[in-house]
This record gives sequence, structure tokens and C-alpha cells, in this order.
Amino acid sequence: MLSAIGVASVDELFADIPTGLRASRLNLPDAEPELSLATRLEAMAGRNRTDLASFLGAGVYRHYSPALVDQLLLRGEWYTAYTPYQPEVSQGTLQSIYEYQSLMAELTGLDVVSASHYDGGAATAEAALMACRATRRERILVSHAVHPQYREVLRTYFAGLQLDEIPLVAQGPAAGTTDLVALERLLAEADHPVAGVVIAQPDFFGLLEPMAEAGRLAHAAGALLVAVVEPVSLAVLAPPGAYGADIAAGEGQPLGIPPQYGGPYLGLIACTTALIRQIPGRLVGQTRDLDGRRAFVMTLQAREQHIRREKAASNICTNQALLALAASIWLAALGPHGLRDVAATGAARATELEGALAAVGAPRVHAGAYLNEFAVRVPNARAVHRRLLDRGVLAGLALADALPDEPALSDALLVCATELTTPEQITRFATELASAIGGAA
Amino acid sequence: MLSAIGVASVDELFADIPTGLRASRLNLPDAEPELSLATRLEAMAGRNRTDLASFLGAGVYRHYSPALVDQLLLRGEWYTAYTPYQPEVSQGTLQSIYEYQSLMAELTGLDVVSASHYDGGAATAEAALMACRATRRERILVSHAVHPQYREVLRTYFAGLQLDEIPLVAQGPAAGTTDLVALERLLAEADHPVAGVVIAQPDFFGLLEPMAEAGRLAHAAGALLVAVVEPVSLAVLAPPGAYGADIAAGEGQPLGIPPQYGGPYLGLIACTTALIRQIPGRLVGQTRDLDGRRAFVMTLQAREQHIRREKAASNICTNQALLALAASIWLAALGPHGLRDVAATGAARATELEGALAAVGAPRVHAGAYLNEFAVRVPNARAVHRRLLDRGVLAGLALADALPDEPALSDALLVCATELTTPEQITRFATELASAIGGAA
Amino acid sequence: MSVVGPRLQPTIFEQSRPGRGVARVAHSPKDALARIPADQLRSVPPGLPELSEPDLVRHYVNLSQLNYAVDAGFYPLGSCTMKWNPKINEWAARLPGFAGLHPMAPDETAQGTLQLLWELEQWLAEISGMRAVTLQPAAGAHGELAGILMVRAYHLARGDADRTEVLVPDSAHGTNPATAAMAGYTAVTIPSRPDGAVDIDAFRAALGPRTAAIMITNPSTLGLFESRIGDLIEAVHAAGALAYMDGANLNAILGRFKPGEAGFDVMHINTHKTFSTPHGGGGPGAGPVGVGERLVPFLPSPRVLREPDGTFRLERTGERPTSIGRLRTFVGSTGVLVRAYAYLCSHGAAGLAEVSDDAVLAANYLKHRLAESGAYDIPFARHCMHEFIASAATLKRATGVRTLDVAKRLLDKGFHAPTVYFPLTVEEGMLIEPTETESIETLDAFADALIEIAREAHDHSELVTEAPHGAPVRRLDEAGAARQPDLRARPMAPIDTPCPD
Amino acid sequence: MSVVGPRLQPTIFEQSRPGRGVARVAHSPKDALARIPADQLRSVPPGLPELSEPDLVRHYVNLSQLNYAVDAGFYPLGSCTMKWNPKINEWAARLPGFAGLHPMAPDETAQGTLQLLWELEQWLAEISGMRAVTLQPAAGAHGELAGILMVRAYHLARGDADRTEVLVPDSAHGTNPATAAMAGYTAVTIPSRPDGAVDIDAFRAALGPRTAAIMITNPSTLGLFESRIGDLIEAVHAAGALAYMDGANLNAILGRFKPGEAGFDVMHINTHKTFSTPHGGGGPGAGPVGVGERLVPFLPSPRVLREPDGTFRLERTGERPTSIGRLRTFVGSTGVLVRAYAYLCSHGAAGLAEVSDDAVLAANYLKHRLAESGAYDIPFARHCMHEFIASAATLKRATGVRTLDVAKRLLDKGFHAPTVYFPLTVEEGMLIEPTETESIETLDAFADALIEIAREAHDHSELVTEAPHGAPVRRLDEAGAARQPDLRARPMAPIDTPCPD
Ligand SMILES: Cc1ncc(COP(=O)(O)O)c(C=O)c1O
Ligand SMILES: Cc1ncc(COP(=O)(O)O)c(C=O)c1O
Repeated sequence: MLSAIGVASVDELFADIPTGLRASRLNLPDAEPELSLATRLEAMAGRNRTDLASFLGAGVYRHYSPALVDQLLLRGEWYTAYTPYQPEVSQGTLQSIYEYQSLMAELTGLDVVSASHYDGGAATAEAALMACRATRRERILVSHAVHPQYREVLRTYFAGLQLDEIPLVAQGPAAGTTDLVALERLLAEADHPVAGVVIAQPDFFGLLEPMAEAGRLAHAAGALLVAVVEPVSLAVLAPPGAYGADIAAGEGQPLGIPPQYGGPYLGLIACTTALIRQIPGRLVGQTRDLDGRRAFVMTLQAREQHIRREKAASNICTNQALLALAASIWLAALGPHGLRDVAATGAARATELEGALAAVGAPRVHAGAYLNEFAVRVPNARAVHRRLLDRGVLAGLALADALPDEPALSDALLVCATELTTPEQITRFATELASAIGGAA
Repeated sequence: MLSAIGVASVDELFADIPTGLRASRLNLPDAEPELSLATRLEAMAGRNRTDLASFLGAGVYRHYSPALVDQLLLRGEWYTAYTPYQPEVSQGTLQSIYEYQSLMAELTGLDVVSASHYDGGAATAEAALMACRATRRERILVSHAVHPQYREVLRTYFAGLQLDEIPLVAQGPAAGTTDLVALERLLAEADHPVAGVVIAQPDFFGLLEPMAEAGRLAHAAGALLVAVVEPVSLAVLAPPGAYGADIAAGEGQPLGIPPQYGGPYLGLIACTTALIRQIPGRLVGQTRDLDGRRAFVMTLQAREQHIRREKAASNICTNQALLALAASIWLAALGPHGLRDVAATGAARATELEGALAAVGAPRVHAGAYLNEFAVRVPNARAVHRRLLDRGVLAGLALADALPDEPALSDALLVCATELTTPEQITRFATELASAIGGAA
Repeated sequence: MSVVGPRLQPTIFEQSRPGRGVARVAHSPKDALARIPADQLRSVPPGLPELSEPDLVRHYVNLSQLNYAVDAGFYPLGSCTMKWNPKINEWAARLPGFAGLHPMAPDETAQGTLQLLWELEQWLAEISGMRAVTLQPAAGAHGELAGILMVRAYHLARGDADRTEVLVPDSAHGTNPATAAMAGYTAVTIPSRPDGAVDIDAFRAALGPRTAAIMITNPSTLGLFESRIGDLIEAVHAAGALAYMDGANLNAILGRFKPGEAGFDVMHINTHKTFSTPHGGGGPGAGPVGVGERLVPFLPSPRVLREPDGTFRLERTGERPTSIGRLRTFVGSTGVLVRAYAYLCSHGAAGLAEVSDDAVLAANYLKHRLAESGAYDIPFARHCMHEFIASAATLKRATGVRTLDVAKRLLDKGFHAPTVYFPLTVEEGMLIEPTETESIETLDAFADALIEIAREAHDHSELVTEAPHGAPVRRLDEAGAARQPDLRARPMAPIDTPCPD
Repeated sequence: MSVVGPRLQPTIFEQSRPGRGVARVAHSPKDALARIPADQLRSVPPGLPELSEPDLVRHYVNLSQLNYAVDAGFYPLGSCTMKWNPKINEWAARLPGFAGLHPMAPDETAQGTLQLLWELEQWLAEISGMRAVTLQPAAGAHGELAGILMVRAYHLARGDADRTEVLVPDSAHGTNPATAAMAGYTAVTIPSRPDGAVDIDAFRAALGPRTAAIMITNPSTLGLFESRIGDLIEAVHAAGALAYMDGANLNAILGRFKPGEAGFDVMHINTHKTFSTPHGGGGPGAGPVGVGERLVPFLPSPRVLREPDGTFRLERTGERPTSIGRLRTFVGSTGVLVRAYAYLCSHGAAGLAEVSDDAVLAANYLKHRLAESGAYDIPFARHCMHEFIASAATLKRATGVRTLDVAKRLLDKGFHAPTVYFPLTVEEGMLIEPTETESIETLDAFADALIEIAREAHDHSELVTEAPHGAPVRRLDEAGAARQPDLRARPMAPIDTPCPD
């Protein structure tokens, strides 16, 4: 090839790099043959402890993934294609995204679904920005019961905009949920008109929020309601479209995507048709080809960065299409009854877990209704959590770690159950907890 | 559908089954949903101990399988197709078999390769029967150093024919290999003309046999030489075609196929062009389509049961095509240098192993050359073997179990090394052996 | 590249270029082979191909797309039961504990697999109505060999050495007579009745003191249940012979008919037909064999045994001297059997009965659609089991279009063809087996396609006789392939060894 | 069914039939939801489809075959670096210890992954010449946002609040100006030189006290290395601004140019371009960001820290108050990063340098083939980096055939099209990036195809303007799709709930 090009060495091709700017030697290890790399990676992966009886959820939930899901995802035709720029040879990807949009529309009750965002936190931030664009206002209210890490992401994305928190009800049956009185007050601040109100359902503590009422309050003030949702819960919980949310955002990981230490995940954004021109990210629509055959194509691209550049709805380009496909296959493999069974079995196991923990002296912190996750009060929660870890039980999340500023929660553990939680694991947790509480006391 | 067919119930469709012969109720468990089945199977598989430092070979060898191999095998287009009866829509399978035949021809140095048999033992029996057909004789001589379980299979297949064993050299540098003097004597028995001589290379003890000389003796007596080969060894050892074997048979499992407790494996049979009409099993040949395009098709089917029925070369129908594909992909992924590295690294590790075991008092039993497997003398071999198992070391095969009738081997272990054997495992084996010998003494 | 049409591929040898391979394992030490005598070493290295990973993977991805497969479409290949292969089965067989287990591993390290095998034997014994089951055979034909060798051992054990014949109908699968011959018997062919069905009376007539066994497929290869099977078995036993059932068609009768209860002495089961272990482009499969009381002593060794303490072990060599011995190196095609076990557990008792109900319903529905259309002959009007025969005999007389042409034209319409010209006893026959896993939409689409082909045969017969038009290749020169066999490629590029670096 | 031509598929909703689904998990207890207030429960169940396993799997198998993919063929999509995705990477990411790890798992249970992330940061810092790296961003654009937010934090931390502009060339990827806007900056577009290349002098002229940063892609989106980049960086720093490098084209310069050494303050890396993590039909990717000394305090949290005892941990919330904070919920797209790590280790130092050598060699070879043929314009004659621009401008004037037509015709010839009309600054441009993993046979076949298309444009232009002819669909009505957006299917069949049984 060199002689065809007419150079004597590859070095000549790099002549444009000024001598003074040439790189120092790459100080890196030598190439590792596949066998030794595989052996080393297996050992590294083995140092992670994924063998624990785990009650940790906090926004990431393990669910059963039927064998067919990953077998299909391993087809190179899916994962080694790129953005469907040439739709004639990308109908697989395009139709799968259209179907993903349709599935999410069913779950959320909202008609417009974007073809994926980075993850739940980033999607929530994008949804909040979207509310600002749609209302031409610059202030967002976010419930304190939204996942603390989502709130951190919101703060990062809102560096130049205004972000205020809605406090929680402190006591009584509604403790741990968004304080609607405070919300009404914040919405009423005439100098600072609110673009959107962000509330999670279920909230970070697993509690069910008064979404419909919050929506009425927001709308009365000309603001949009952004619901942060957990998609598996939507098998049984009222969907955002039903309680008047304008935008739903959330984390698609529970739809059969492995936890894999934080990503790649699947950011969900759905909205009403009224907001279609404001939604960030890719959209796929149905159309026809020259011969009249149904086909699918990326559409409404005038919202996107490659057309609108600095005026785009978002800078997103690469998205999470493969995860959207994974979620679609998972949902289609479970079907409506299977998804309901997953959600309801999680709730049933959570009821058992609540009983078992209460019986050994760890009662719930809050009184409100929950689906499959809840906080329990445990003396010396952090020490107990660590002790249980040594006994092979991952006792959920010590809330003192997640919300260090809230002394009221310093002795609480956030625990969850799913259909993968077995009665044996619950018994084991309760037994170990009993002895740990005794020991730590 | 029932009404279209014109019946009131499915039961009517089964009216032909006489009442007296109807089945009793199926006394079996209820259907198990995928999640609970998966959980149970995982637990069952977990009860097998595949975490041991293993030195067990004895005809089955673990080798590194590059990640691409299984990912390709999981493509449904391969494993959910059947025998390529419609070649126009089966060129994938057909070309892959043609390539398999070509790869095996390269390894064995023999030009005709059948498209797979059940496993090494069955292939060896078929090869012996083939020698009988080709020579119109009914007597086979099999070396006592052929794997004892292959010899059992031969006996089963030869229920009506004559099968004699060739004894081994008992002492000296050739101990453990086939006794050529005895072979010559057996071949000379005029009343019982010999169809074929079956010798394994390497033999069951890992030793290299005098194949060329055995071939000359066989041919001088009008018999064929059937070489039982281990395909990975053919990267470095002289191939059957080079030392005059007429037929090669063997186990293809070492070509990257998982041990999986005995199967499915890959029976190899290759032969010289002279024997093409006698080879059992499927053959794929190159041809053209109506437009002159190159294509592949099953050929010479007049040898097969579906055409020749009771006069067929064998009753084989379903074969091991998917394993032939697996072996082909594995070989192509390693390439000539990779395969050599696999074979030679096994030999190098075996040298280390020999040294380490000799150093702790377990010297080799035989003096002859070996590739990557050999027998060592260990006092109380069976007890030591069991004791090492408790310490996480699978110390090869206690020959007393495999060859119970041979007191000379009752204190011997057959051990092997491959490229997957690590220096740490060798040290561990030697250390544990030293303490076990001490303990058992 | 198949998105713009399937691409024929050069062979891996044609794609090979020296130096393109990937080093997957570390180089071996230079002196690794120094201790091996030079005359035992290879002088010319094997001419394996050297491909980069992209070239290699693309080769097999593109080749795979030249295949028709159950994972992509309907495959009504009669007698082969190309049913759906649930994906959990593939997952299960790959579990490291199952896949990584050495077949000579000490019993105490193999309890998971041994238990699975033992339980699978119980399932199959219950389903077949047999006393005991061996999982050892690698395929149906291998099971037949096991069965007939047990028959032989049985007679010899009773000192009954004169039985030299096995009776087989002419409609039998070729493996039946071939097996009889392999086991040292003379296969006596019993002609079928004019209607193609097995002739029970002809069987009875041929039975005698030389008869070692009959081999019969029930439901028959025509997809019909033999209602006089009870009489035949009685006659066989009266003649001192044994009755072998080829169980390839078991998918029709799960929960409805247990061959062992009906008096059969021995039968094989094809897991790759009835129990959804995949066909793999020609294999692997597994051919478990069930036997009645009389043949239990002769089962192949090693059996899987359950100890009083609930642990499992393999029978030791020589432990049961009546055994016919080993049929293969190790205990069985365990990887296949794990899949069969997963399938059985997924279905359970009721689910298995439903499998047969649905398979028989689907076949009768398809048969009805074709009969009603008048497009093809349906030689046997009565209800079929899980498959049925249609024939293009009338169509051929009218248009010159043969069954083979119809089969090729089906490929153009996106379907695999049925089994054609089997059994040999039916003129222009096609054996159509939809299996239980196909939707009514698929069945209808297939019937519509067949009916349309018949119309095409009348209107533009060359559309059919020159089919397929849309497949990667057109019809092949099979005679040429056999005349001048080209069975292997030759490496294109010289091989350097040892490694060039 | 694609063996006889790709098949368009009905949607999963159209294939749904009540009762066809498979029960994959046990039914939940009847009273599972009794404790939840009715008004919080859903009244109408979601209309998810109900498909049998065969229908479901076939749907996705057949759909997949409608895609062009790197695993099946050549994908020279400029700027996207569609290189080979080694299969070991997919295996590694699926290891249960990696895939099953919860992102809030206590540090002591996550040591394997934490070590991998920490080591990967070191690799990337060494490759980029940067002081430190964050692995958090989910894609290139996300990395840009992280980078520009750090720039903003840097200026603010110095009390320098008047910098409101980010300078971006008009040839930049759309994400650059969009990112500047998202971070609250005004994106100032700098026109390119007439020859399309970045205009360093125009940049220098626009620099001033309002400039927060420049964002520049080097090698440029034309595939040219900016030889005056050193001067520009100097000018940027002299103006008190920072220099951001869009590292999407890093594949050209591994081991040859380290942006950090050259003075860039911040850059992002696309693992899904340079380090072979797959593109996944549009994602996921990962966009690690490297920073120089000055920006280290502002890196997103949490960072991965190595303790003196050699263990690893995640930074705690609030531990480093200068941080710009979190950009996403958890630490990063770890599953993608495992793949990148595997890729880096497989290559090692020498292998990575070879990647760039081969990528640049392949691009120059292809460029030479096209230039020599005269079939297309090659606007920039000098040696290119890993990609180059060809143009159909002259061809269009002669034949009316546009770059878009050439792209569509390439599909018929079995190749994916290059990136067309990007950067926007070149008339009828196509950005061709072969990557390092393609063989010379593939490069030649692609060049031959392009040259043949030019010939077709002259001889039978409608062959080209009406292409593709062999793809599953012809050209689409994109305007219609936007005019009347149809963004979702509606379920066809009513849904029963709870479960019908
Ligand atoms: C009726 C019948 N008998 C026997 C066999 C032989 O089974 P196998 O192919 O598994 O050896 C088959 C399958 O091809 C068959 O259909
Ligand atoms: C030059 C350039 N910059 C930025 C990006 C954005 O990267 P991503 O798509 O990962 O967000 C891309 C990729 O599309 C690119 O090519």
C-alpha cells in the first residue's frame, strides 16, 4: 500500500504533526493475548461480590431476564450497526425503536417517547430543561424525595438556571412524601415563575406520592408536571398520562438491564403530543417508501444538534439505542401478564420482608403506601449494615450514606424486594439482622 | 381450528388409538416457569465441582476457546437448521461442512473426511468396520494401549466379528507402547486374516507409538492401518497421511469443544482417496448451480442409509454437524500458529509438571517420548487421588480405576497439561502431592 | 451483507493471507518440543487458514444467513419435528458447571449432572411407559443399534441363537434396516399395503422362529396411528420375538399412548425431534432408549445409579456383565440431555400432553386446508397424527410439475420445504409436519403458498419448475458433484512455521 | 427468512394475540397489591404485546437481518470510526461479576470493577497526555458538556465571570455548539477557510476577554491534522481562555500526538469510536474526558480513588466541593468501559500505535485509489489522517448524480455508505473512514464499487439516482414522516388483566 500511495514509510503520512508536538513514547503495557486477558478479567470480575443476598435497590433493580433476551442482543446485526443514517439498510434498528417508543407510550400513557437518553438522572435533567423551553421560564422545583443523585445531576445541568427543592412532610401518614402545602407556596412566588415541578413516583423512599394533586397545583400555576417514574412499577401503578403529568422521565434499567455498576442504562423521556417539538433526542416515525411499503425513519430532526446546532433541544447524539432494544425485547418476552407478575410479586415479597424485619425489631420509618421498597429503622444502621455484609447479606442502603445531612434518617436502611428475592433470603436477612442488632447494641 | 377440521374436540383426532391401549396418566411434575427452572438448574450445575485445579485428560482436553466461537455458535441460523436437504437454502451449513472436511484433511494428511460421527469411540468402531468392508476380512487387531473405553466400544460394535488385542511392550524404553513383535505374529495367523490394525497416537498413556513401522507391518499383511488420533496433537506430530495410515479416527472434542460430561462430541474419520466409497457418514462436495455459481451439496449419498438401507456403510443419520462447525471456527480462530502454540505450550507445561512431580517422589512410569500426558508412579495412588480432591486438585486419572486388571498400574496416575495449566497449579499439585504422599505413607 | 441480498462466500482458505491471524494464546517456549524425536514431528505444518477476526466472524455471519432455520421461519420437514428450540435450553447447557465437567470426573464432583441424568431417565421412562431408559445413544440410529444389540443379547442369553432376521416395513426410515444389518441381522423388508400404510398382516405372516424382532414406526411414517398395533405386538411375542418401536414420531402421542404399556419391548426417542434439542445443521442429537423388564439387564453401560443415601454414581466397568457394553466413549451427549431436561421441566405433565394435542391439531388443520383446496392429493383421508402426506401426483399429470418443483418453489415463498419422496411408498409424496409451536397465521400462510404454487403450476409452470428464483443459488448439479468428487479445499497460501515472529 | 430475501416485519403489536405469551415468572399472589390504595393503581393495563417465543424471537432475528452492521460488512462512515468490535469485549462485559454489580454496592464489594476503572483512567491519561481522566460521561456529547462545565467552573473559580463565548468552527460536529449553548455559553461560529479547513487565523482574531474556550476537532472533520495547532493553543492561553479538543478523531493519532502534551486543557474521547466499544444502533457509548492540571479540581464526582493500602473507593458526595458535580446517576457506563479496557489491554502500547498507523494507511490508500481513478474530486490533495473527503461535485455537474445517490448505490453493492454532506462546508462531500481493521481486499472492492458507480452515473444515471434497488425498501418519504408524525403503534388486541387463568 505504501508504494501505491507513494511514500516510503508510514511516518511520512504523519508529517503534518509538528516535530515539537510529537507524542512522547506510549508508556503502557504490552499487548495481552486473549487467553491471558480473559483469565485476568475473570479474576477481576470475581473480586466483585455479586453473590450476596441483596436487598439493595435505590433506583436500580434486578429482575429476571429470560434467556432469549441476551441471545438476541448478542447478534452482531444489532450491536455493530450505528445510528440508522441510511434507513434503507437500517429498518431493523428503526422498527425496533418505533416499537420501543410504542411500548413506553403504553407504559407511561404518554404518546411521544424519545428514542433514549443516557440514564435516569440525565433524562430527568433533560426533562426539566425541556419544561423550561416549553414554558419559557427558568425555574424548576424538585421534590426532596427525588433520588439524591438525580438531584445532584439536576444541579449540575442547572448550573445557570434556578433549581429549588420542595420539602417533605415530616410527620404523620404522609411523612416522607412531597409537602403539597410547601409546593403551593413555592409555585405562588410571582417573581420566580415555575417551569416545572419534578416529583418521583414511587419516591426515593419507595413511597407513593400524591401525583394527581401535585399536577393540579403545577398546572394551576402554569407549570408542567415532570414525573420521575420506575417503569416496572407502571405495570400496576397509575401511569403519568393518567394523573396529568406532562413529561415522564426515568430510569429504564429495571426493564431487564443488568446493574453493571451504573451503566450503560436507559434514560426514559415521554411527553404529551403538545410538547412534541420540545422533546430532546431522536424520534422514529412511520412512513412509506417509493413503492408504498411501510417503513420507518428518523424524523423531526430539526430539534437535533446535527441540524439545529446551538439551537438544538439538547446536545445528545449517541444515545442508548441498544438498551432500548434490550428493554423492548424484555417487555415483549414478559408480556402484559408477566410484567404484572413481576411487579406484583415484588410487592408481595416486600410485604413479607416488612413483616420479617418488623418482627426482629426493625419497623418501617414511614407510614405511607409503598410498592416494593421501604425504609426501616435499625439502631446503629451503618454498623449493622457492615456486619451483615460480612455475613453475606447486603442490607439495602444505609440512608446515612445517601442523605448524610438528615439526622432523622441516620438510623435507617432502605430495602427492597423483587421477584428474585426468595423467602429464604428474607429469613436469612431477618435472622442475621436480629443477631446483628443484638450484637451491635 | 377444530371447527374447520370438523371435530368437536381434540380427543376425536386421537380416535385411532384403541381404548385398551390408551396411556395411563402422565405422572410427572407441573410446568416450571422459566425463572424457577433457571434458578434450579443453576443450583444443580453449581453442585458439579468444575473449580478444581485439574490434571485430568485421558482423551478429553480443555483448551482455550476464543470468545468469538461461542458467540457465532449461538446464532440460530446455525443451530436451528437441519440436515441440508434443500441445498439452495442451506449453503451456510454445506460450505461450513466442506471447510470442516478441508481443515481435517490438512490436519490428518488424508484427503477424504466424513462430515462427523458421534464421538471418538464410535468413530473408531466405524473405522474398524470400514476396514473390514474394504478388505472383505472380519478380524481387527487393536492395541491394548488404545483408550480402554474405545476398546469397550469396539467390543460392542464387533459383537459378531473378531477383535483381538495387541499386547504392549512390558519393559525398557518402549514400555507402554504397542508390541510390534506381537503384532507381526498376530498378522501372520493365516487362518484369521486381519482387516485392520488399530493403534492410538499418542496412546492412552500419552506415549508416542511407532506408527510408521506398524503401518508397514499391517500393509505387508494386506491389512489397513487405523490411526486413532488426537487432533490438537496433529499441529506438531506427524499426521496419519505421512506415516501411511489408511484411516484416521479420533475424538474432535479437544478442538475447543467443552467437556460437558461426555458429549456432544465430534467423531473424526478420515481416509485415503482409495477408500472413498467405504467411508461412513455424510460427505459434502463442491459443484455448480444452473447459473454456474459455485455451490456445495451432499454427495456420494449412495453409501448412506437413506439410499442403501441395509446395505449402507453405516446406519448413521443425525451426526455432529454443529460440533464440526464449532471445531472449524475454533481452528480458524487459532490459525496455524495458534494451534501450534496450543500444542507446544501443553508440551512445555507437561515437561514442567513432570519435573515438579518427580521432585516430590512421583516419577514417570514409562520411559518413552510423550507430548502432554504421562503416567506417574504414586504410592497408594487411589487414596492420594482422593485426598488431593479434598484439597481442590484433580490429580488426573487413577489408572487402577481405568485399567483394574493391570496390577502393574495400580499405583499410577495419568496426568496431563495443556495451555490452560498454569505454573501455579503445577506447584500446588506438587505441594499437595508431597504432603499427601507423606500423609498416606 | 445479506441486507442487500445474500452473498456467497469465498472459502476460509481463499480468504487466508499469511500473517493475518490473531495471537490468541501466548507463544510457546522455543524448546517446547525439543524432547520429542524428530521423526515423530510433523515436517509440513497443517495449512490452516489465517484470517483477521473481522474477516473470520463476517465469514460465519454471512454464511449463517445463507441458511434457512427454525429461528427465522417455518420448517415443516416431516418426520424431523423441526419444533421451536426454547432459548432457556441453550442457556442451561452452557452453565459452566454443566459445560465444564470432565466425563471421567470422580462421581462426587459430578452430582449435579448425575442427578439431572437420573431424573431425565425417570421422565422418559414415565413418558414411554418403559421400565428403564439409557441416555447413552448419540442419535436415533445409535439408539436403534443399542436396542437391536440388546435384542440380540436377550436371545443369546436365553440360548436362542437361531434368530437371524429383523422384520422392517418398506416404509421404514433407512436407519431401521441399516441398523439391523449393523447388528448382524438380515433385514427382511415387509411390503406396505397398497394405501402405503404398514401391513400388519404381512408382518404376522413373516413372523417365525428366525425372527429376532420387528421394527415398526408408530405413528407410521405416513402420520397414521396403527390401530391394530396391539394384535401385532401379541403376535410378535407369541413368535418369541421382540417388538421395537421407532419412536421418531413420539411427538404425536405424548400422554396419549405409552409404547411400554402397550407391550413394546424397546424403543428409541429422538430428543432432537420430540424434546426440542436443536438439529444443529445435521446434529447433534440424542437417542435415549427405553426398555421393558426383559431387556433391563442388557442396557448399555455405564448406567447412572442412585445410592441408598441419595447420591448418584456411574456404574463401573464390568459391574453388570450382562450389559451389551459401551456404545460410545462416555456416558452420553450430556449437553443435549440438559436441553431435553429443561424442555421437559418447562412443560410438565399437562404441557407435554398439550404439545401432542397442538401438534396433531396443527397437522389436521393444515391437511384440511389443503384437502379443501383440491390443489393436491391427500392420499389418506382419515385424521392424521402430527404429520400427514400430501401428493402432487395429480398435479404432475396435469402440469408436469413434480413434488420436487413444488418444494423448490416453497423456498421462494419464504418457507422451508416439507420432506419429499419419503416414505418412498407414496407417489410424489410430501410429508408435512407443522409441529405444535406454529401460529395459525403461519399455518394459513403456508397453506396459501402451497395452493398458490398449484395455481402457478397450471398458469406458468416454468415459475415452479425453475424455482427457486430468490435463493442464494439455483438448482445444483448433484450428478456432477458425485461424478468428480471435490471434497476439500487446498490452502492457497504457503504456511510459515514456526510463527513468523 | 432472509435467505430468500429480507422480509419486512409486522410490528410486535400486530403480531400480538391474547393468551399467546409465555409465563416466565410464577403468578403473583392474588392479594399482592391489596395494601395499595386503589387510586394509585392502574385501571387499564398497559397494552403490551403477547407473542409466543418463536414469534418473538423470529421477529427480532428477521428484523436484525434488515440491518447493515460491521459484523457483516464494511462500514466506512466517516467521523464515526466503525471499527471492528472484538468478541472478547462482549464476553468480558457479560462476566457475572461485572454485569451483576449494583452501582451503590459498598466499595469493598466492588474492588474488581473499581480497579478496572482506575486502571482505565491511567491508560487514557497516558494516551491523551492529560493529567487526569473522568470516565463518567455517557457519550461524546456528554463528555463535551462535562468539559465545558469544567471550563465554566474554572473561570468562575478565578472570579472571571465575563467570559460568555465559546468559539467553534463551522465545520464542527453539531454537538460542539449545542454543548456550548447547554452550558450557558454563546457559541460563536468561526467560518472555515475556502478550502474547508479550520481557519486558525480567524480563530485568533475572534479570541478575546469574552472567550471562555475554543472547541476544535483535531485532526479536523476533513481528516487533516492542523499543523498550526501549537500556535493556536498559545493564542488561546494568552487570551485567558482554555482549549477544548473534540477527540472524536483520536483514532488517527494514537502514540503520535498527545493533546495534553500539546497544551490542550480538556478533551473527550469516544470509546465507541476509538476503543471499539460497539455503536449499538445509535448507542450506548462512553465519553471519557481528560483534563490538564488546571481543571483537575473541577472533575465530575464521584472519582475513583486509590487508597494508600492499594484498595479502591468512590469519592463521597460533597468530598470535593470544587467538583462540577454529577453528570449522571452513577459513576459511569461501566459495561462499556469494560469493553474499552479489554480492547486497550489486547493491543498494548505497540498495538495502539499500529492502530493509528493502519487506519491512516488505509485511508490514504483508499484516497489514492479514488484520486487515481479520477472518478471523484479529492478536494484536499495532501496526505490525510484516518479519513478523507471525496466529493461528487464534478460528477454532479456532468451527470446530475448527487452524493446522496452515490451513497444509496453503494448499498446495492454491499457496502454501507460513507458519511455524506458532513462537514457541511464541502460541496457534495463524503467523509470516508475505512478504519484499521479492514483488509486490502475490502478496500479495493470498495474503491472499485465507487469507481463503477461513477461510470454508471455517466452511462445509466437512473441506476444510481433510483438506488437502492436491492435493499429491503426503496427511498423513503421523509417529508411525509415529519409532516404527520406517527411515532407509536397502538395495541391491536384488548388486554385481559389480571392473567386470564
Ligand atoms: C422415523 C425415523 N427413524 C429414525 C430416525 C433416525 O434418527 P437419527 O437421525 O437421530 O439417527 C429418524 C430421523 O431422521 C426418523 O425420522
Ligand atoms: C466530531 C464529533 N464530535 C462529537 C461527536 C459526539 O459524540 P457522541 O455521539 O458520542 O455524543 C461525534 C460523534 O458523533 C463526532 O463525530
